[in-house]
Amino acid sequence: MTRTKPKVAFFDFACCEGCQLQVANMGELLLDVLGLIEVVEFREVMSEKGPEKIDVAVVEGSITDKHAIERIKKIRDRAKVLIAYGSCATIGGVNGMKNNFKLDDIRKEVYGDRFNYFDTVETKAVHQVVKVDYFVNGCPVYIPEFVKVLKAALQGIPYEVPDHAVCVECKLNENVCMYDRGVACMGPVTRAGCNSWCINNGNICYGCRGMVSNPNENGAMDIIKKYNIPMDMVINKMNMYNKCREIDKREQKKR
Amino acid sequence: MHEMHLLKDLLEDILKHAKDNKINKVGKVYLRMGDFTEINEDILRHYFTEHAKGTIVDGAEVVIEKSPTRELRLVSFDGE
Amino acid sequence: MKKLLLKDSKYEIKKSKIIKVTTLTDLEKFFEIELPGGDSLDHDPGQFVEVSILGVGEAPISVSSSPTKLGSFEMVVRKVGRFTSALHQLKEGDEIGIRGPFGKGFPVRILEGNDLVFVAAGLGIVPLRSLINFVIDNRRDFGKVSILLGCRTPQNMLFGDEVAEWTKRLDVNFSCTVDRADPDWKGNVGMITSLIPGVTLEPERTFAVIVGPPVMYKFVIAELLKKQIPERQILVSLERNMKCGLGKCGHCQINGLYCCQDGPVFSYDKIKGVPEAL
Amino acid sequence: MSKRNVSVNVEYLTRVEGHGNIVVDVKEGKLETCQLQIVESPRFFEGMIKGRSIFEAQHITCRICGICSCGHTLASIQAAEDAIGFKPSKQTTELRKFLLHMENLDSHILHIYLLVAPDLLGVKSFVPLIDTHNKVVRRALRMKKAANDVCDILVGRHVHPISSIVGGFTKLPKEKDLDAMLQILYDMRADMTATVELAATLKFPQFERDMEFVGLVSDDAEYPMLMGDIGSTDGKRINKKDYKKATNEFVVPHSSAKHAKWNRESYMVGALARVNLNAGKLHPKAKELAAALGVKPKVINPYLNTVAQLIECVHSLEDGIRILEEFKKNGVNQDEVVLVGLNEQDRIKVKPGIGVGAVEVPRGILFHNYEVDEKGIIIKANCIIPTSQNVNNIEHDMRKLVPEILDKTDEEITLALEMLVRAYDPCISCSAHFLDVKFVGR
Amino acid sequence: MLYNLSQYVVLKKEDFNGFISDLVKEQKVVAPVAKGCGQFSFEEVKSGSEISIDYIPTILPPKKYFMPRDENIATYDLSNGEDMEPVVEYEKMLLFGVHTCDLAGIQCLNMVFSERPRDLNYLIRKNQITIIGYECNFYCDRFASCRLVHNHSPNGGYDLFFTDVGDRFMIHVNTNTGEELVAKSNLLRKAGEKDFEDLQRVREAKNREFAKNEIPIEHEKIPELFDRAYNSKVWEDLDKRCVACGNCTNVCPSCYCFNMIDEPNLDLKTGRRYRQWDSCQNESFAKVAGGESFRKERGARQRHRYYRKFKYPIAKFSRFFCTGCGRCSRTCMACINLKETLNSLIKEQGMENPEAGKV
Repeated sequence: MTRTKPKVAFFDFACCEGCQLQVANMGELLLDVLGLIEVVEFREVMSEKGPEKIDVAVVEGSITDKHAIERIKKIRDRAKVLIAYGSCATIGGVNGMKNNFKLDDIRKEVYGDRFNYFDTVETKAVHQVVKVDYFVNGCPVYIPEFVKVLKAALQGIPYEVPDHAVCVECKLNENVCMYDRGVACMGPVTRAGCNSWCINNGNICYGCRGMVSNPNENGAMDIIKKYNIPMDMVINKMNMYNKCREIDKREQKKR
Repeated sequence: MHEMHLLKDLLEDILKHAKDNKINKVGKVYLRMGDFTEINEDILRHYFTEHAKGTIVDGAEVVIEKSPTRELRLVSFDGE
Repeated sequence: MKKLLLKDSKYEIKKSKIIKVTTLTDLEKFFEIELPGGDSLDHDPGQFVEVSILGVGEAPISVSSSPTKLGSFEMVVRKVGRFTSALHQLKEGDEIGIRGPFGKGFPVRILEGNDLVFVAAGLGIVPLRSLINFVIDNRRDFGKVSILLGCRTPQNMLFGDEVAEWTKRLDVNFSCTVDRADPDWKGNVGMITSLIPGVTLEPERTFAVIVGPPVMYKFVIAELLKKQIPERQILVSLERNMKCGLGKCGHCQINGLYCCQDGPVFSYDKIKGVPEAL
Repeated sequence: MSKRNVSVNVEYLTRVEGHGNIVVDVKEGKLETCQLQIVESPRFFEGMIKGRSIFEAQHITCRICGICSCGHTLASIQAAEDAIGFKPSKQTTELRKFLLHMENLDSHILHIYLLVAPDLLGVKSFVPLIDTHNKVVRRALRMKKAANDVCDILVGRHVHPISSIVGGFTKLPKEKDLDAMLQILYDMRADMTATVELAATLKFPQFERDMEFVGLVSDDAEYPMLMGDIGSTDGKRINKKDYKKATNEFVVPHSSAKHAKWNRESYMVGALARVNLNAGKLHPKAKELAAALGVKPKVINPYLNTVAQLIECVHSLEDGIRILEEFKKNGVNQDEVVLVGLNEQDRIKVKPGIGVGAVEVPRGILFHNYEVDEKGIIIKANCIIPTSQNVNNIEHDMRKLVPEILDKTDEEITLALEMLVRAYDPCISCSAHFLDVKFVGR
Repeated sequence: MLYNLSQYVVLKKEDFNGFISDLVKEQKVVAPVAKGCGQFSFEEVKSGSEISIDYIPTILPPKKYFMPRDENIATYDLSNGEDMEPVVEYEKMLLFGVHTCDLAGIQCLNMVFSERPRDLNYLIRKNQITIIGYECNFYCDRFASCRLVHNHSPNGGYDLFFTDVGDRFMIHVNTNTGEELVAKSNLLRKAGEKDFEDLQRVREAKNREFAKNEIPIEHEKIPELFDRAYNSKVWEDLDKRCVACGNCTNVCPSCYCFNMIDEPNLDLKTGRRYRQWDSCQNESFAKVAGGESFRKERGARQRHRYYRKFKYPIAKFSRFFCTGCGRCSRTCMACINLKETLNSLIKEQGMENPEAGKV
């Protein structure tokens, strides 16, 4: 029996398209992946437009304007399964920093008095607009995890994003802890799954994978105080990727 | 930003339907336009006037009805 | 790195076949499983097996059929997560892997000759059905048998046909309660604990067997103790996340006890001083 | 004839998706409008990094673009270091140059193989090539992966590099890392030869327009990528601090990318501009290739940007190998590893100032400009990406091209225009095949 | 002292690199190397010069070789139904420079995995690893508590055991494997009386050094302390501080909890089943499928960790599973310190004995 290959389409919203590039960077592994699925729409590499109904929609980028809201809703209607991949899509990512400002101010900042040409709304992660079935966190996505999620989606079973801290993986990689070096790191409150990519390379965790579901924020603040790290700097760091978390919190309160 | 090529499609459709219905002169065009569009009404009207020149739609009045959704629709048109 | 096929691995699975699937409710499905060669699972009531769907994972599932049923065994699975939703997708004829049975089941030899009170709420009926059917199949070996059953609504009741059979039997006292009744319901409405005072029993020769959601145990045990049933004659089956079934992986630990090896069936006197148990 | 109402119901808005649109309006053989509309949703990066430390700016601004992420990182670092008057060490500079080479290699290969080759081979995307030209696709993916793997070893990853920060690198290559990177690059040479052979067989459209090319220029013998002044083929040369005099940006309503012009109505940046400005400084092997392909500055056919990219690929590979071999010989000083939270410990002195980073990234010269306060916090930022400098030039190309090919079919014109835009290798999304060409009239 | 002369050999310090080089020729050698910032890790070495012999406990204990973080336990192929083949993966290697605390950790793991039902994966792998221990003559830092749990001096668990006695190492030969290593080397000589005197001198000095013990409670009173302290306020304090990063359990030489995970290959037909370190500190560790978590509070999870070191294993294995290595305290960002926790518990329960542990 030959199974028909699932129809997969890639879409992008406001983002750097680095996650698509990560997928392209898989090298020859990409061909194995392509053997598994039928790519029906992938703006970055092909001009064909997909059919009305697709099996899997892989969505990158945040929702930042009214047009995008309508577009993502249409994609959701077309797709059986929706995968949000990359920080912009899963948690709002760096685009969320826009929400630190008044929208008109930031438009003027960039486009001067012609700012009215450019529509923008509060940055949202994809799940803050439509239902998302799978999350692949990270900025950019970590390919082994992307492949894992893709496999889970094709098997039709859920993928559970690790709900423990990056520290777990970092420790297993035997990195010298950034706090031991006197540097604030988002590892303790950030979801694992990236194999502590940044810390392995001598940098700190910036929290691109979103926070664990039940972070001990007060405890984390205590730690930061202990290491004499200025609080505003840390809050700034937390907001770099996780500003859109406020929308989730707001929604929770409403319920 | 999209006004111009939207308008091109719009005119094309009017001309096609006019031809099908044997209309030689279009008097009024009814459009419905949603709030959520990024389309600027003034720009749209401007392009309409510009692009309709020399066609059977030239000089037609454009009636735009507002709607709360994201849409731009050609609803109907009058003609002789 | 050398790689060796490992004989006698505790992780080896028995390639088994689903021979029957029945949808019980929106969430629960019933599965009948045949081991290779029609082998008997050889379990005690109350034991569990580790069910594998390769590529998805493994999860502990209680055996719901009595050991007196030969040639196959049964289980009921509620769709709650990743593994169970995959299991729900399987059909008759599909294969799954089985490890086990694991754990300490109900001490049937000790129960013999005694009166029994079964208290089951919600999914608790699933493992308890194994023991109830065992007792009914060996009815003369046991004393008085009472079954107290609780469920959320009449629609949530599992094994309706079998329950109807039990109610008809003269050698079994059966009572049932629902949290929320519908107009057709003629039975009791209320907490399962409300059924206990109505049971007449001789405490010193009665064993009570309780299976249900974690919140229920404390209240039911309190009621049973009021009836003077000795602590060691109150048996419970605890639910934990048994991953390996071998007393190693740590997920099912209840203070110093491993649910997968020391349980899941415990007598109340053993866990009374174990704070994490109830 | 009686007055009648015709009822129709046609929805238009679904047709406007896409990030780049070419709009051509020809009336009675006369070109009226010719626009390249960039309708990418604006992301307001320059606004977002206000109030952020220059030490984290590169992590944010590299997220402007995943494809030239390393370039943004380096431009951002340069602007930051320039603003506070920090001079990077020689080792750091060499490693940064090497990183740029790898990015160039990666990006150019992607462009040549996956985006341009399908056009020249007459297919819609690289996907059908998997069946028809499997070896070629595999080679492309292999080469891309190789460049990526080198980036992985050097800076953790290619998309949003991890270890390259203000002050230097948080991780420096060890002996075994150098060996691994060298091995990958040595192995790439065979594929590069095959690529050159393939490229020699490709035919590019004939089209010429005398235009201005802008890129980095310098006085030393090195092909300038990381350092230098802003130069033009029109003979002007200014300090990078005065970049605004070169770009003269202006906003147009049909594009969310700003437009730029300098000495003429528009200018071009990118590989072709660099080759036109600095051909004499290319690696000997790249010069050899240029000669073999008949590339002689100043080349004024924008389609040949792809050829210039190929020449740069050879240059980046060979010069990259040279840099590594030198490190292999002289060793890497591990003491220069910098700790990421420098600003948290005041290890690098910060002072208020204005800094400009001008770096040649795959698509052309990239500017980052920060104004920082005494704490190293950005109070004003400006980024000018190569694509937005090119958009204006593309429009001018189109204006010259369309009348020349009006006798062709719609499909042929569409392809010619698409290929023109793609030749510029504008940021990948626009250059792929979602360029809807709209003919408003003919 | 019960020294058996024939069980000891001597290696001159200048021959150390040669000795290691000889080992490297034979097999994979793993030893402590410096990672910077005063931290170390066990890594494969090719020469003696890479080894940091004077090290404090490595970031991860050597358990990573005995039960690797990701360990394949089976491969499967679904082409003909649910076909699974259990596997064991192992590698012959020599672990050099293991401190007594880590030797104790390995002994704990040995006990756990040889308890029935036995874990063959562990036992097979363990037999492929040769262990050379190394004596700490000095107290490593303020986090260690090896003295409290009586792990500061060697209690077996090694093939050879090195003690630095000045210009040379005294080496105790404990097993046949050890003897074979000795027989193969031409750099060792039989120990003499003088060597023993030096060893004795070193040990006496060490005993004085380690006498200033840390915690005011008798070794044998610790189980009682934990019997009493289950509902202590101390756990509430830990609840507020712990961020549940799981570092303490990952670095613990005697923590062995794991998860079992299936990973299909890209063909979705074949794949592997592996086990991976898990931690009782993780949010999802004690969660059942229905979503209920049986150890929801971080404080309860911390308490569980302490009880798994100081109480539960006493009943099962008659030994503490805390090896005194101090890793959990050293690594904790929230500065949850094992010794401080014990001190607070002792104080709270009024079980202080300032004389305890003094020699």
